[in-house]
Amino acid sequence: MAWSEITLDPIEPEAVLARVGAAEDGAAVLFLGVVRNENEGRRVSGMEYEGYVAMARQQLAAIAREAAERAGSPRVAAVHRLGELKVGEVSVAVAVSTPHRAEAFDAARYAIEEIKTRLPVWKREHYLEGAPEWLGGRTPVVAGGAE
Amino acid sequence: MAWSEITLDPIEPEAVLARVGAAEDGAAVLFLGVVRNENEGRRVSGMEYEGYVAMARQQLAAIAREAAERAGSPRVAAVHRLGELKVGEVSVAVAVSTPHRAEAFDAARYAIEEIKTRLPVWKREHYLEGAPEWLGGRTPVVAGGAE
Amino acid sequence: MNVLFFASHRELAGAGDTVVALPERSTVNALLAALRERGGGLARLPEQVAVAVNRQYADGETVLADGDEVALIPPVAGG
Amino acid sequence: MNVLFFASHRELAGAGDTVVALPERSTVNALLAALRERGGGLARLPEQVAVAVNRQYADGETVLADGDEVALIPPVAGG
Repeated sequence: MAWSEITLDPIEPEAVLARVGAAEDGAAVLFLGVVRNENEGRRVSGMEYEGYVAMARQQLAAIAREAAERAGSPRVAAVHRLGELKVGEVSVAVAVSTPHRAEAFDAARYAIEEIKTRLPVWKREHYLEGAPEWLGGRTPVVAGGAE
Repeated sequence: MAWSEITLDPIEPEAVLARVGAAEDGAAVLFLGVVRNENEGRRVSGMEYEGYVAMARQQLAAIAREAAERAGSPRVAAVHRLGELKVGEVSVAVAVSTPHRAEAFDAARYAIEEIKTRLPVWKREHYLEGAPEWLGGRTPVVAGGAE
Repeated sequence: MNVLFFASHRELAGAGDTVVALPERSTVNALLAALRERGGGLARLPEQVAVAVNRQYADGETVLADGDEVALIPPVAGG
Repeated sequence: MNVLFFASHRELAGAGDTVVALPERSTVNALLAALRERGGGLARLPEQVAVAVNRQYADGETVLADGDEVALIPPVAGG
Protein backbone atom coordinates (compact mmCIF):
# COMPACT_ATOMS: atom_id res chain seq x y z
CA MET A 1 0.00 0.00 0.00
CA ALA A 2 1.21 3.48 -0.83
CA TRP A 3 1.88 5.47 2.33
CA SER A 4 1.45 9.20 2.91
CA GLU A 5 1.41 11.67 5.75
CA ILE A 6 0.95 15.35 6.51
CA THR A 7 3.15 16.12 9.49
CA LEU A 8 4.31 18.91 11.75
CA ASP A 9 7.48 17.05 12.68
CA PRO A 10 10.87 17.13 10.96
CA ILE A 11 11.07 14.72 8.01
CA GLU A 12 13.72 12.00 8.30
CA PRO A 13 14.73 11.07 4.73
CA GLU A 14 16.01 7.64 5.75
CA ALA A 15 12.69 6.85 7.45
CA VAL A 16 10.80 7.72 4.27
CA LEU A 17 13.19 5.58 2.22
CA ALA A 18 12.74 2.75 4.70
CA ARG A 19 9.02 2.70 3.87
CA VAL A 20 9.78 1.48 0.35
CA GLY A 21 11.96 -1.34 -0.92
CA ALA A 22 11.23 -5.01 -1.42
CA ALA A 23 13.16 -8.09 -2.47
CA GLU A 24 11.90 -7.75 -6.04
CA ASP A 25 12.94 -4.10 -6.38
CA GLY A 26 16.15 -3.14 -8.13
CA ALA A 27 15.72 0.63 -7.92
CA ALA A 28 14.68 3.28 -5.42
CA VAL A 29 14.33 7.03 -5.95
CA LEU A 30 14.04 9.53 -3.12
CA PHE A 31 13.10 13.15 -3.77
CA LEU A 32 13.50 15.83 -1.14
CA GLY A 33 12.17 19.37 -1.29
CA VAL A 34 14.22 21.66 0.88
CA VAL A 35 13.78 25.27 2.03
CA ARG A 36 16.39 27.35 0.27
CA ASN A 37 18.00 30.63 1.18
CA GLU A 38 17.05 32.60 -1.91
CA ASN A 39 14.02 33.14 -4.12
CA GLU A 40 13.79 35.47 -7.08
CA GLY A 41 16.74 37.45 -5.85
CA ARG A 42 15.55 37.90 -2.26
CA ARG A 43 17.39 36.38 0.68
CA VAL A 44 15.09 33.99 2.52
CA SER A 45 15.34 33.27 6.24
CA GLY A 46 12.65 30.60 6.47
CA MET A 47 9.34 29.31 5.22
CA GLU A 48 5.97 29.00 6.90
CA TYR A 49 3.74 26.21 5.54
CA GLU A 50 0.01 26.23 6.07
CA GLY A 51 -2.29 23.45 4.91
CA TYR A 52 -5.93 22.47 4.71
CA VAL A 53 -4.97 19.40 6.64
CA ALA A 54 -8.04 17.22 6.22
CA MET A 55 -8.07 17.72 2.46
CA ALA A 56 -4.29 17.64 2.10
CA ARG A 57 -4.26 14.20 3.71
CA GLN A 58 -6.78 12.92 1.19
CA GLN A 59 -5.02 14.54 -1.76
CA LEU A 60 -1.60 13.27 -0.76
CA ALA A 61 -2.98 9.77 -0.29
CA ALA A 62 -4.57 9.98 -3.74
CA ILE A 63 -1.33 11.24 -5.30
CA ALA A 64 0.63 8.40 -3.69
CA ARG A 65 -1.92 5.88 -4.97
CA GLU A 66 -1.74 7.32 -8.49
CA ALA A 67 2.07 7.26 -8.40
CA ALA A 68 1.91 3.64 -7.27
CA GLU A 69 -0.35 2.79 -10.20
CA ARG A 70 2.06 4.46 -12.63
CA ALA A 71 5.00 2.67 -11.05
CA GLY A 72 3.22 -0.66 -11.07
CA SER A 73 4.48 -0.92 -7.48
CA PRO A 74 2.67 -0.16 -4.25
CA ARG A 75 5.98 0.92 -2.73
CA VAL A 76 5.45 4.67 -2.72
CA ALA A 77 5.83 6.95 0.30
CA ALA A 78 5.05 10.68 0.39
CA VAL A 79 5.15 13.11 3.28
CA HIS A 80 4.65 16.87 3.47
CA ARG A 81 5.54 18.95 6.47
CA LEU A 82 3.66 22.02 7.72
CA GLY A 83 4.69 24.72 10.14
CA GLU A 84 7.72 26.95 10.34
CA LEU A 85 10.78 25.59 8.58
CA LYS A 86 14.30 26.91 8.51
CA VAL A 87 16.58 27.08 5.49
CA GLY A 88 17.90 23.57 4.79
CA GLU A 89 14.95 21.77 6.35
CA VAL A 90 13.02 19.21 4.30
CA SER A 91 9.46 20.27 3.45
CA VAL A 92 8.47 17.29 1.30
CA ALA A 93 9.81 13.81 0.62
CA VAL A 94 8.77 11.19 -1.93
CA ALA A 95 10.23 7.70 -2.16
CA VAL A 96 9.43 5.02 -4.74
CA SER A 97 10.92 1.59 -5.30
CA THR A 98 10.31 -0.61 -8.32
CA PRO A 99 11.87 -3.61 -10.05
CA HIS A 100 13.40 -1.33 -12.74
CA ARG A 101 14.60 2.24 -12.49
CA ALA A 102 12.55 4.02 -15.18
CA GLU A 103 9.32 3.48 -13.23
CA ALA A 104 10.81 4.73 -9.97
CA PHE A 105 12.06 7.97 -11.56
CA ASP A 106 8.78 8.49 -13.39
CA ALA A 107 6.56 7.90 -10.36
CA ALA A 108 8.66 10.06 -8.03
CA ARG A 109 8.56 12.87 -10.54
CA TYR A 110 4.83 12.45 -11.05
CA ALA A 111 4.18 12.61 -7.31
CA ILE A 112 6.14 15.81 -6.72
CA GLU A 113 4.59 17.54 -9.75
CA GLU A 114 1.10 16.64 -8.51
CA ILE A 115 1.98 17.79 -4.99
CA LYS A 116 2.98 21.17 -6.40
CA THR A 117 -0.18 21.36 -8.50
CA ARG A 118 -2.98 20.20 -6.23
CA LEU A 119 -1.95 19.68 -2.61
CA PRO A 120 -3.82 22.35 -0.62
CA VAL A 121 -0.72 23.73 1.03
CA TRP A 122 0.57 27.29 0.99
CA LYS A 123 3.82 28.86 1.91
CA ARG A 124 4.75 32.24 3.26
CA GLU A 125 8.33 33.19 2.71
CA HIS A 126 10.18 35.09 5.40
CA TYR A 127 13.00 37.36 4.26
CA LEU A 128 16.08 38.77 5.87
CA GLU A 129 14.63 42.16 4.97
CA GLY A 130 10.97 43.10 4.61
CA ALA A 131 7.63 41.55 5.45
CA PRO A 132 6.85 37.90 4.77
CA GLU A 133 4.84 37.11 1.62
CA TRP A 134 2.54 34.32 0.49
CA LEU A 135 4.04 32.76 -2.59
CA GLY A 136 1.99 32.72 -5.74
CA GLY A 137 1.25 29.16 -6.79
CA ARG A 138 -1.01 27.23 -9.11
CA THR A 139 -4.78 27.31 -9.12
CA PRO A 140 -5.94 23.69 -9.17
CA VAL A 141 -9.52 23.93 -10.48
CA VAL A 142 -11.07 27.27 -11.08
CA ALA A 143 -14.56 28.28 -10.05
CA GLY A 144 -15.62 31.21 -12.20
CA GLY A 145 -16.10 34.33 -10.17
CA ALA A 146 -18.03 36.44 -12.68
CA GLU A 147 -21.36 34.78 -13.41
CA MET B 1 33.21 19.48 -6.50
CA ALA B 2 31.41 16.34 -7.65
CA TRP B 3 32.35 13.36 -5.48
CA SER B 4 32.64 9.72 -6.50
CA GLU B 5 33.96 6.46 -5.14
CA ILE B 6 34.38 2.80 -6.00
CA THR B 7 34.07 0.88 -2.77
CA LEU B 8 34.02 -2.60 -1.31
CA ASP B 9 32.07 -1.48 1.73
CA PRO B 10 28.31 -1.32 2.21
CA ILE B 11 26.80 1.89 0.84
CA GLU B 12 25.00 4.09 3.37
CA PRO B 13 22.33 6.04 1.48
CA GLU B 14 22.17 8.80 4.09
CA ALA B 15 25.94 9.31 3.88
CA VAL B 16 25.70 9.73 0.09
CA LEU B 17 22.82 12.15 0.51
CA ALA B 18 24.82 14.05 3.12
CA ARG B 19 27.48 14.75 0.47
CA VAL B 20 25.07 16.98 -1.43
CA GLY B 21 22.85 19.84 -0.32
CA ALA B 22 23.55 23.52 0.12
CA ALA B 23 21.67 26.54 1.37
CA GLU B 24 20.79 27.54 -2.20
CA ASP B 25 19.34 24.11 -3.10
CA GLY B 26 15.61 23.48 -3.02
CA ALA B 27 15.73 19.91 -4.34
CA ALA B 28 17.67 16.71 -3.84
CA VAL B 29 17.31 13.40 -5.67
CA LEU B 30 18.83 10.15 -4.46
CA PHE B 31 18.89 7.06 -6.68
CA LEU B 32 19.71 3.63 -5.30
CA GLY B 33 20.38 0.49 -7.31
CA VAL B 34 19.62 -2.59 -5.26
CA VAL B 35 20.23 -6.32 -5.80
CA ARG B 36 16.89 -7.95 -6.44
CA ASN B 37 15.72 -11.49 -5.93
CA GLU B 38 14.63 -12.25 -9.49
CA ASN B 39 15.91 -11.73 -13.01
CA GLU B 40 14.27 -12.92 -16.20
CA GLY B 41 12.25 -15.48 -14.31
CA ARG B 42 15.15 -16.94 -12.31
CA ARG B 43 15.36 -16.67 -8.55
CA VAL B 44 18.52 -14.81 -7.58
CA SER B 45 20.41 -15.39 -4.33
CA GLY B 46 23.04 -12.69 -4.72
CA MET B 47 25.25 -10.72 -7.06
CA GLU B 48 29.00 -10.64 -7.48
CA TYR B 49 30.42 -7.36 -8.81
CA GLU B 50 33.81 -7.17 -10.44
CA GLY B 51 35.39 -3.98 -11.67
CA TYR B 52 38.42 -2.63 -13.47
CA VAL B 53 38.98 -0.46 -10.44
CA ALA B 54 41.55 2.03 -11.73
CA MET B 55 39.48 2.79 -14.81
CA ALA B 56 36.14 2.63 -13.01
CA ARG B 57 37.35 5.31 -10.62
CA GLN B 58 38.22 7.59 -13.52
CA GLN B 59 34.98 6.88 -15.38
CA LEU B 60 32.79 7.40 -12.33
CA ALA B 61 34.56 10.67 -11.56
CA ALA B 62 33.99 11.76 -15.17
CA ILE B 63 30.31 10.78 -15.03
CA ALA B 64 29.85 12.72 -11.79
CA ARG B 65 31.54 15.76 -13.34
CA GLU B 66 29.33 15.55 -16.44
CA ALA B 67 26.22 15.20 -14.28
CA ALA B 68 27.33 18.24 -12.29
CA GLU B 69 27.71 20.22 -15.52
CA ARG B 70 24.21 19.22 -16.64
CA ALA B 71 22.80 20.08 -13.23
CA GLY B 72 24.61 23.40 -13.12
CA SER B 73 25.52 22.33 -9.57
CA PRO B 74 28.69 20.73 -8.28
CA ARG B 75 26.64 18.90 -5.68
CA VAL B 76 26.71 15.43 -7.20
CA ALA B 77 27.80 12.26 -5.41
CA ALA B 78 28.12 8.80 -6.99
CA VAL B 79 29.35 5.56 -5.49
CA HIS B 80 29.48 2.02 -6.86
CA ARG B 81 30.16 -1.02 -4.73
CA LEU B 82 32.09 -4.12 -5.81
CA GLY B 83 32.27 -7.58 -4.26
CA GLU B 84 29.60 -10.03 -3.20
CA LEU B 85 26.25 -8.48 -2.44
CA LYS B 86 23.12 -10.03 -1.03
CA VAL B 87 19.57 -9.42 -2.19
CA GLY B 88 18.46 -6.03 -0.88
CA GLU B 89 21.95 -4.56 -0.68
CA VAL B 90 22.71 -1.30 -2.46
CA SER B 91 25.12 -1.64 -5.40
CA VAL B 92 25.10 1.94 -6.62
CA ALA B 93 23.96 5.31 -5.27
CA VAL B 94 23.72 8.72 -6.94
CA ALA B 95 22.71 11.93 -5.18
CA VAL B 96 22.25 15.37 -6.74
CA SER B 97 21.06 18.62 -5.23
CA THR B 98 20.14 21.74 -7.16
CA PRO B 99 18.21 24.97 -6.68
CA HIS B 100 15.25 23.58 -8.68
CA ARG B 101 14.03 20.01 -9.02
CA ALA B 102 14.12 19.44 -12.79
CA GLU B 103 17.91 19.61 -12.85
CA ALA B 104 18.30 17.21 -9.93
CA PHE B 105 16.08 14.58 -11.56
CA ASP B 106 17.79 15.02 -14.91
CA ALA B 107 21.33 14.80 -13.58
CA ALA B 108 20.62 11.79 -11.35
CA ARG B 109 19.04 9.99 -14.28
CA TYR B 110 21.94 10.92 -16.54
CA ALA B 111 24.49 9.60 -14.06
CA ILE B 112 22.84 6.23 -13.59
CA GLU B 113 22.34 5.74 -17.35
CA GLU B 114 26.00 6.53 -17.98
CA ILE B 115 27.06 4.21 -15.16
CA LYS B 116 25.12 1.38 -16.81
CA THR B 117 26.60 2.21 -20.21
CA ARG B 118 30.29 2.82 -19.60
CA LEU B 119 31.42 2.02 -16.06
CA PRO B 120 33.80 -0.96 -16.41
CA VAL B 121 31.95 -3.11 -13.90
CA TRP B 122 30.51 -6.58 -14.42
CA LYS B 123 28.11 -8.66 -12.46
CA ARG B 124 27.72 -12.36 -12.02
CA GLU B 125 24.34 -13.43 -10.82
CA HIS B 126 24.07 -16.29 -8.36
CA TYR B 127 20.86 -18.33 -8.48
CA LEU B 128 19.02 -20.49 -6.03
CA GLU B 129 19.40 -23.24 -8.61
CA GLY B 130 22.16 -23.65 -11.20
CA ALA B 131 25.58 -22.15 -11.85
CA PRO B 132 26.21 -18.39 -11.59
CA GLU B 133 26.26 -16.41 -14.84
CA TRP B 134 27.86 -13.18 -16.03
CA LEU B 135 25.09 -10.86 -17.10
CA GLY B 136 25.12 -9.58 -20.64
CA GLY B 137 25.54 -5.83 -20.68
CA ARG B 138 26.35 -3.03 -23.06
CA THR B 139 29.49 -2.74 -25.14
CA PRO B 140 30.79 0.81 -24.61
CA VAL B 141 33.06 1.36 -27.64
CA VAL B 142 33.69 -1.45 -30.04
CA ALA B 143 37.04 -2.39 -31.46
CA GLY B 144 36.44 -4.32 -34.65
CA GLY B 145 37.60 -7.90 -34.39
CA ALA B 146 37.62 -8.83 -38.06
CA GLU B 147 40.15 -6.67 -39.89
CA MET C 1 -23.05 26.58 5.48
CA ASN C 2 -19.53 26.84 6.80
CA VAL C 3 -16.82 28.19 4.50
CA LEU C 4 -13.11 27.78 5.26
CA PHE C 5 -10.39 30.29 4.32
CA PHE C 6 -6.66 29.66 4.08
CA ALA C 7 -3.45 31.60 3.71
CA SER C 8 -3.96 34.84 1.71
CA HIS C 9 -7.74 34.33 1.66
CA ARG C 10 -7.75 33.97 5.42
CA GLU C 11 -6.00 37.30 5.66
CA LEU C 12 -8.52 38.93 3.30
CA ALA C 13 -11.44 37.48 5.29
CA GLY C 14 -9.83 38.31 8.61
CA ALA C 15 -10.90 34.88 9.83
CA GLY C 16 -10.35 31.19 9.15
CA ASP C 17 -14.00 30.53 8.42
CA THR C 18 -17.43 32.10 8.11
CA VAL C 19 -21.06 31.03 7.95
CA VAL C 20 -23.03 31.82 4.78
CA ALA C 21 -26.78 31.40 4.35
CA LEU C 22 -27.79 30.58 0.76
CA PRO C 23 -31.00 29.47 -0.94
CA GLU C 24 -31.28 25.72 -1.47
CA ARG C 25 -29.43 24.30 -4.48
CA SER C 26 -27.13 27.32 -4.78
CA THR C 27 -23.96 26.83 -6.78
CA VAL C 28 -20.33 27.43 -5.88
CA ASN C 29 -20.40 30.52 -8.08
CA ALA C 30 -23.38 31.88 -6.13
CA LEU C 31 -21.47 31.32 -2.90
CA LEU C 32 -18.48 33.24 -4.24
CA ALA C 33 -20.75 36.09 -5.31
CA ALA C 34 -22.34 36.18 -1.85
CA LEU C 35 -18.92 36.34 -0.22
CA ARG C 36 -17.79 39.19 -2.46
CA GLU C 37 -20.94 41.14 -1.72
CA ARG C 38 -19.96 41.26 1.92
CA GLY C 39 -17.32 43.77 0.92
CA GLY C 40 -14.23 44.46 2.99
CA GLY C 41 -11.32 42.15 2.28
CA LEU C 42 -13.58 39.59 0.64
CA ALA C 43 -14.46 42.05 -2.11
CA ARG C 44 -10.83 41.72 -3.11
CA LEU C 45 -10.98 37.96 -3.67
CA PRO C 46 -9.29 37.17 -6.99
CA GLU C 47 -11.53 36.83 -10.03
CA GLN C 48 -10.71 33.14 -10.31
CA VAL C 49 -10.91 31.13 -7.13
CA ALA C 50 -10.52 27.41 -6.63
CA VAL C 51 -13.05 25.81 -4.35
CA ALA C 52 -13.21 22.47 -2.61
CA VAL C 53 -16.51 20.92 -1.59
CA ASN C 54 -16.21 18.16 0.96
CA ARG C 55 -12.45 18.17 0.39
CA GLN C 56 -12.69 17.63 -3.36
CA TYR C 57 -11.96 20.29 -5.97
CA ALA C 58 -15.26 21.44 -7.48
CA ASP C 59 -16.17 23.72 -10.38
CA GLY C 60 -18.36 26.80 -10.25
CA GLU C 61 -21.52 24.99 -11.30
CA THR C 62 -21.34 22.48 -8.46
CA VAL C 63 -24.56 22.58 -6.45
CA LEU C 64 -24.13 22.94 -2.70
CA ALA C 65 -26.08 21.10 -0.04
CA ASP C 66 -26.58 21.99 3.57
CA GLY C 67 -23.80 20.52 5.67
CA ASP C 68 -21.24 20.61 2.83
CA GLU C 69 -17.74 21.57 3.94
CA VAL C 70 -16.73 24.31 1.53
CA ALA C 71 -13.20 25.72 1.35
CA LEU C 72 -11.71 28.46 -0.78
CA ILE C 73 -8.33 27.35 -2.07
CA PRO C 74 -5.73 30.02 -2.91
CA PRO C 75 -3.20 29.08 -5.59
CA VAL C 76 -1.38 26.14 -4.00
CA ALA C 77 2.34 26.22 -3.37
CA GLY C 78 3.36 22.96 -1.76
CA GLY C 79 6.76 21.37 -1.83
CA MET D 1 52.74 -5.08 -23.51
CA ASN D 2 50.46 -6.10 -20.66
CA VAL D 3 46.82 -6.88 -21.41
CA LEU D 4 44.17 -7.11 -18.68
CA PHE D 5 41.14 -9.42 -18.76
CA PHE D 6 37.98 -9.10 -16.71
CA ALA D 7 34.89 -11.12 -15.91
CA SER D 8 33.89 -13.45 -18.79
CA HIS D 9 37.09 -12.60 -20.72
CA ARG D 10 39.17 -13.51 -17.67
CA GLU D 11 37.49 -16.87 -17.63
CA LEU D 12 38.15 -17.38 -21.36
CA ALA D 13 41.79 -16.39 -20.92
CA GLY D 14 42.17 -18.43 -17.76
CA ALA D 15 44.09 -15.49 -16.26
CA GLY D 16 43.66 -11.86 -15.29
CA ASP D 17 46.35 -10.64 -17.63
CA THR D 18 48.88 -11.68 -20.23
CA VAL D 19 51.92 -10.27 -21.99
CA VAL D 20 51.79 -9.76 -25.76
CA ALA D 21 54.73 -8.88 -28.00
CA LEU D 22 53.71 -6.83 -31.04
CA PRO D 23 55.59 -4.92 -33.77
CA GLU D 24 55.91 -1.19 -33.07
CA ARG D 25 52.90 0.93 -33.96
CA SER D 26 50.50 -2.01 -33.93
CA THR D 27 46.81 -1.21 -33.58
CA VAL D 28 44.23 -2.41 -31.09
CA ASN D 29 42.76 -4.59 -33.86
CA ALA D 30 46.17 -6.21 -34.41
CA LEU D 31 46.39 -6.94 -30.71
CA LEU D 32 42.97 -8.59 -30.74
CA ALA D 33 43.99 -10.70 -33.75
CA ALA D 34 47.18 -11.78 -31.96
CA LEU D 35 45.20 -12.78 -28.89
CA ARG D 36 42.74 -14.84 -30.95
CA GLU D 37 45.57 -16.62 -32.71
CA ARG D 38 46.71 -18.00 -29.40
CA GLY D 39 43.73 -20.30 -29.56
CA GLY D 40 42.20 -21.92 -26.51
CA GLY D 41 39.61 -19.81 -24.74
CA LEU D 42 40.87 -16.62 -26.38
CA ALA D 43 39.85 -17.96 -29.80
CA ARG D 44 36.30 -17.67 -28.48
CA LEU D 45 36.54 -13.93 -27.76
CA PRO D 46 33.40 -12.27 -29.14
CA GLU D 47 33.64 -10.73 -32.61
CA GLN D 48 33.22 -7.27 -31.19
CA VAL D 49 35.30 -6.39 -28.17
CA ALA D 50 35.61 -3.09 -26.36
CA VAL D 51 39.15 -2.10 -25.45
CA ALA D 52 40.55 0.49 -23.08
CA VAL D 53 44.02 1.93 -23.57
CA ASN D 54 45.42 3.65 -20.52
CA ARG D 55 41.97 3.48 -18.93
CA GLN D 56 40.21 5.23 -21.79
CA TYR D 57 37.92 3.53 -24.30
CA ALA D 58 39.73 3.24 -27.63
CA ASP D 59 38.69 2.16 -31.11
CA GLY D 60 40.28 -0.59 -33.21
CA GLU D 61 42.53 1.79 -35.15
CA THR D 62 44.18 3.17 -32.03
CA VAL D 63 47.94 2.74 -32.26
CA LEU D 64 49.57 1.15 -29.25
CA ALA D 65 52.84 2.16 -27.64
CA ASP D 66 55.10 0.18 -25.40
CA GLY D 67 54.07 0.60 -21.80
CA ASP D 68 50.39 1.22 -22.60
CA GLU D 69 47.96 -0.38 -20.17
CA VAL D 70 45.54 -2.26 -22.39
CA ALA D 71 42.36 -3.87 -21.09
CA LEU D 72 39.67 -5.90 -22.83
CA ILE D 73 36.28 -4.74 -21.62
CA PRO D 74 33.38 -7.22 -21.74
CA PRO D 75 29.91 -5.71 -22.12
CA VAL D 76 29.54 -3.65 -18.95
CA ALA D 77 26.77 -4.30 -16.48
CA GLY D 78 27.12 -1.87 -13.62
CA GLY D 79 24.42 -0.69 -11.31
